[in-house]
Amino acid sequence: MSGNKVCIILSDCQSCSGLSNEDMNRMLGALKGGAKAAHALIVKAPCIKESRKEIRTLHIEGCDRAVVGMWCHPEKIGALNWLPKKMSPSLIEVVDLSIFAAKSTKCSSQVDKYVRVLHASAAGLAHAEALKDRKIPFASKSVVVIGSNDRAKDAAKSLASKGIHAKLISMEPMPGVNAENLEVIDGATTEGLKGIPGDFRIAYSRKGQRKETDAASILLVSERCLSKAVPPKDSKVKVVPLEQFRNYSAGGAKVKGMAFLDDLQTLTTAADPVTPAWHTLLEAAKTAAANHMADYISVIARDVKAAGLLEMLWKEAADAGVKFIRYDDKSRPKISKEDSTISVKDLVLGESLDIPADVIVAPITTRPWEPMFIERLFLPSDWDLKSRLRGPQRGTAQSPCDGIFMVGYAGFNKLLDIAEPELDSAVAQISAFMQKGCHVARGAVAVIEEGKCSACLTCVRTCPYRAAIMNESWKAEIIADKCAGCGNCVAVCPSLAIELKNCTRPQIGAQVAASTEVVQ
Amino acid sequence: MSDKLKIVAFVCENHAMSAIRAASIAGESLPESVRIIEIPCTGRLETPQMLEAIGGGADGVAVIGCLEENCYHDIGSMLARGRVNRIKDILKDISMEPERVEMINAASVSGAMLMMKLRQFESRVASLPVLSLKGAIQ
Amino acid sequence: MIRAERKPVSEIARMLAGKKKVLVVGCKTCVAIGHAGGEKEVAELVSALRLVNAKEGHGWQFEQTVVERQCEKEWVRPIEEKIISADAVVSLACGLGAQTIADMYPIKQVYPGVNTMFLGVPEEQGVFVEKCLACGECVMFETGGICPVARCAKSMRNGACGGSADGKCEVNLETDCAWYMIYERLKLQGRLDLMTKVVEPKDWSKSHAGGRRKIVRKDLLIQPTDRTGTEVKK
Amino acid sequence: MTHVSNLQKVMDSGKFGVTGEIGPPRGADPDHIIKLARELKGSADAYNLTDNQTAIVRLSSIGSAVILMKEGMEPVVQMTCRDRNRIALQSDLLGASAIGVRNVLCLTGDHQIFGNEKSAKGVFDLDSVSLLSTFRNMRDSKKQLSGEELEAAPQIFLGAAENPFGTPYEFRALRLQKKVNAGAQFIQTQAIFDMDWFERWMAEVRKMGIHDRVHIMGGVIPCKSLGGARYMKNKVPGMKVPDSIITRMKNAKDKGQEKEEGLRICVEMIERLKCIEGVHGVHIMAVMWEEMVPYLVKEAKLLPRPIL
Repeated sequence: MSGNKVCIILSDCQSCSGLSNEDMNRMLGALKGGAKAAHALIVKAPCIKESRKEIRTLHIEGCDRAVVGMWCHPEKIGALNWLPKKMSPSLIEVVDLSIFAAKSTKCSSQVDKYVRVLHASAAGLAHAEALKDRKIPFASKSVVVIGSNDRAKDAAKSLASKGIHAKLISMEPMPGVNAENLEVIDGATTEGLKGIPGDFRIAYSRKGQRKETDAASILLVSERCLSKAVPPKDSKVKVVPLEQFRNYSAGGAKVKGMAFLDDLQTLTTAADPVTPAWHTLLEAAKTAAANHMADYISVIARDVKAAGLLEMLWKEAADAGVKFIRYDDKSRPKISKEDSTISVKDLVLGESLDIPADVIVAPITTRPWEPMFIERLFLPSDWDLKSRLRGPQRGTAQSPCDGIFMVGYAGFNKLLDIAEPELDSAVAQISAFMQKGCHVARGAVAVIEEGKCSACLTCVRTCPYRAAIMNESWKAEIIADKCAGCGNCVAVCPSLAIELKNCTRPQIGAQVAASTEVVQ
Repeated sequence: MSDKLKIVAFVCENHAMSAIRAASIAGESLPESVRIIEIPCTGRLETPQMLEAIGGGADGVAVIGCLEENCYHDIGSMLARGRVNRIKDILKDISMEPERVEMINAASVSGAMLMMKLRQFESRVASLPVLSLKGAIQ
Repeated sequence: MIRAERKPVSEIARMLAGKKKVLVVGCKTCVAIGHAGGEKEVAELVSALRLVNAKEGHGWQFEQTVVERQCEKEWVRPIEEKIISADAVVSLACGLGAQTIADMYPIKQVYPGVNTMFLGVPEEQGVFVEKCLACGECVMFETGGICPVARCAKSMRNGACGGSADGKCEVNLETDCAWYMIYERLKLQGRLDLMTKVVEPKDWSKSHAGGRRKIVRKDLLIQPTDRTGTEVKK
Repeated sequence: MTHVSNLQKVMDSGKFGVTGEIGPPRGADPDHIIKLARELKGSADAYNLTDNQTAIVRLSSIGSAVILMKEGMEPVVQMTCRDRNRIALQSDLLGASAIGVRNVLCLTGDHQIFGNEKSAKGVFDLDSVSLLSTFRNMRDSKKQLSGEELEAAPQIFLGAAENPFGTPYEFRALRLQKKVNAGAQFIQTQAIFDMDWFERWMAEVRKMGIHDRVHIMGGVIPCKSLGGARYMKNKVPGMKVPDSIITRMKNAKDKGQEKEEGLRICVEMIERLKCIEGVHGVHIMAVMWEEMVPYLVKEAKLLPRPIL
């Protein structure tokens, strides 16, 4: 394969590599002599970070690709934009050698492994098919923030303050919101979204007309999920999140009434309560009653499910003196300001009571996500958002498609302390995304070879991003901008019809051969 | 040098690789005999590649992927485990030790646990009889 | 689709003892769609056999190829030289493909690489279930669209046997009793009268029990008038 | 309708019929059957001879019938559709009738996977219902299944088995009707432990008016041990053993009287069967405990057996 001469760039900075001179020379000798494909270019400088100029001037003749052996962590030296222009990102393989010799156990016996790893990467890269124009500069310079709530407004304002042209699309009118390079489109409902990251086009309808605006990236801020946890501003009622009840102490102050609510939202919005963790709620009520934290301790809940294990807890709490009040949707509990009591109509007794509650303990949760908002936006790929956003490790605001960030969405009751920082992290990620200025097409993308597909539907069933579809001529087709480059379809295809760019079978095969090969 | 143990590790670039990085930051290093091949997702791995690794002289093959219920690409490590089990059946069928191939799941935070599992795997492979392959696979 | 399952690698290796040039032929239709004999499975089998070769030193040399549909002579013709130059041919197609090659090249030893199992549907990805026996006389209209011949362990024609309990077959508690399903569906369709009709035993002569079968389409036959094309039976 | 067998005479005359069951040995030695026959003589109207029960190879049913008849007792030959196709089934029927067998029980038969010849190909050319209608046509219209004339018609009292405990519930009574339509003259049910379920099933049968078109005999099995009862509950397909029986056997086991308790339960079952409208007899299946049948019949005050 012409045009696949690979050079290995390795700095001999002793500080990070921890190798002695004699080891380093042994390693460089093995690198030069061993691999068939690579010719090693050794950079004599303490560290790659300082030696950018030397490498660039050497403008590595005769090589198309480079393997950069790093002793410290690749992230530390930032994007490798210092390499000569003719090398686009897909032609550089950064090999993190530090994972082989951790700081504490720097030992020269690892030299053989370093050589083998660099050779494997070089062999693999030699077989790589580079994507020609991997960098796609953004067509638009602005960010669209969609959401009709003040958190969306804050997000748009902070983006604008960072010098990014932000457009806020919100259903409700947003009076008095104006800032430098912030455009407000209120009273508009989104109709659809097209395009790829960096070149999105959002259709929306405003005052009956259908318009379209461009955006490089999109931030969806849904207020619906975040509970307005705070009761009316001026009431003397103190709110303690159930999660922090363990380390709550009245501090000697006389507490007349302590009310445990199933969901704080019921005080403010009409939304039905999210079922709390009954276990923690009842445990808390029981402990409160046990050490007399207040004269009158009550649990105010809508659907009292005393079933199974909980039955015991309900009974124990009742024995310890906790009063249970059940309300229904028509007679929701309300905080009356004067003497910090909650007035609620008890379903069982049938008359309305005034419960003393100068301290309210309630779980502060978000509401599981609502598909309606996502479907109305017809996001470019119809991911099943619920399964994508499972679990906090999934990254607070990440979505499968670059350039689209979501705040306030969760496949589960997300506690407020997770939901809050989501917005700041989303804003930070967007500004980083915008600074890049170009959308780096994912290194790996699946491509189907003409005529080899036997239409067995397995890739369509397997693709986690629904990027594989069946076209009209009953053959499989992969939508490039939805493909996340995971390669699962490549492995399940029975006719080997799909190949993963930049991670092709010969490329992996070469790496396997190189890593099991005996280097002289 | 060639008599030393050789273990090829197919590592998924998402959670598994970050687990290895987390371990190396914490000061632990990869076991001596492990060679890493980074792939976009363990679901990318195909059975012939694992067989060629063993045929090429690797004493053991470790496939390190994300936790099954939290895989970055949703189904990658489940498919990988299926393929590793298929390779185990083939190895047992041609009277080679199925323990040579192993699927290890790691969360991006459990670097130390992953290193411990890799060391255990390395000792298990070391205890197996030496792989006597007459000619390397053509 | 015709469903098949690869034979154990050791069994295929035993067949190839003493051979030198081995050709592994896959097929791109039924067995590919059923993940038993497509190009991927050919690659897997070849790398497994190479491993056996490296371990036991049989000196095999492998050639791997795949044809569009191995049960058609015209599709096998293009790989004729490969077949002729090989000492042994391992066919990963269903029984039809393997025998097409065997019949076209009688001197060649053609080994089946898969066991052809049944006509089945994918219940979910990776799970194939038998639903038709190709028994030559479809009775499914009488049983609410569920074939009792293939899906009942005793191919009964008259309602569930004594052993079926909780809707499951006595032979294998995972499979639903076909007759339980038939009862439910006929009840749904309001045709329960069919359940009380005493059904005549099945005419097995139309199935393989009546000898190897043949379909003759007179409208497609290109043959002189006198040859009627029907089977001659003593 | 001429009465061809003693069992038929007894039940047609309205008396409460009793049939026992003898499991032929897994060998060629007839003495096992002779010894059992002598012990059971006089305690039942006829004795079932199982046909390779649970697909386990045993001395053939017709063979054991010959031995039994030499002892002067009336056999009930069982025929399953697992081992023989329609030709063999019809010729065996002619043979059995020729040597004097008058009672035949038509069964589909357990799948060969339960027995000790798991790789056998089950025939299942016919099934219990088509077997009944085939035999009925041979007897009444002197015709073979294919419609050809027989030289002489067999004389048989046709019976079938029925499992009232299978689900769906209403389907079971429907299937009994189908067997009666196909020609069953007497029915021996699966072993009854859940008597309430059986009574509800009998009510369904009475509602459909089947009870006076066929002699229904309730099947009972005396449990020898707690383990036996549990095996019946979990392992035997289509068997319903209520927990009350299991607990009774458990208490008995603690007191060391498992056998006596098993027999006591069996006698209670027979007593209750006697007073269910529509039940014309009891079929006692004392598996590997055949010698207890005389005791059970005496305890249930069903002796002496009528000789008509």
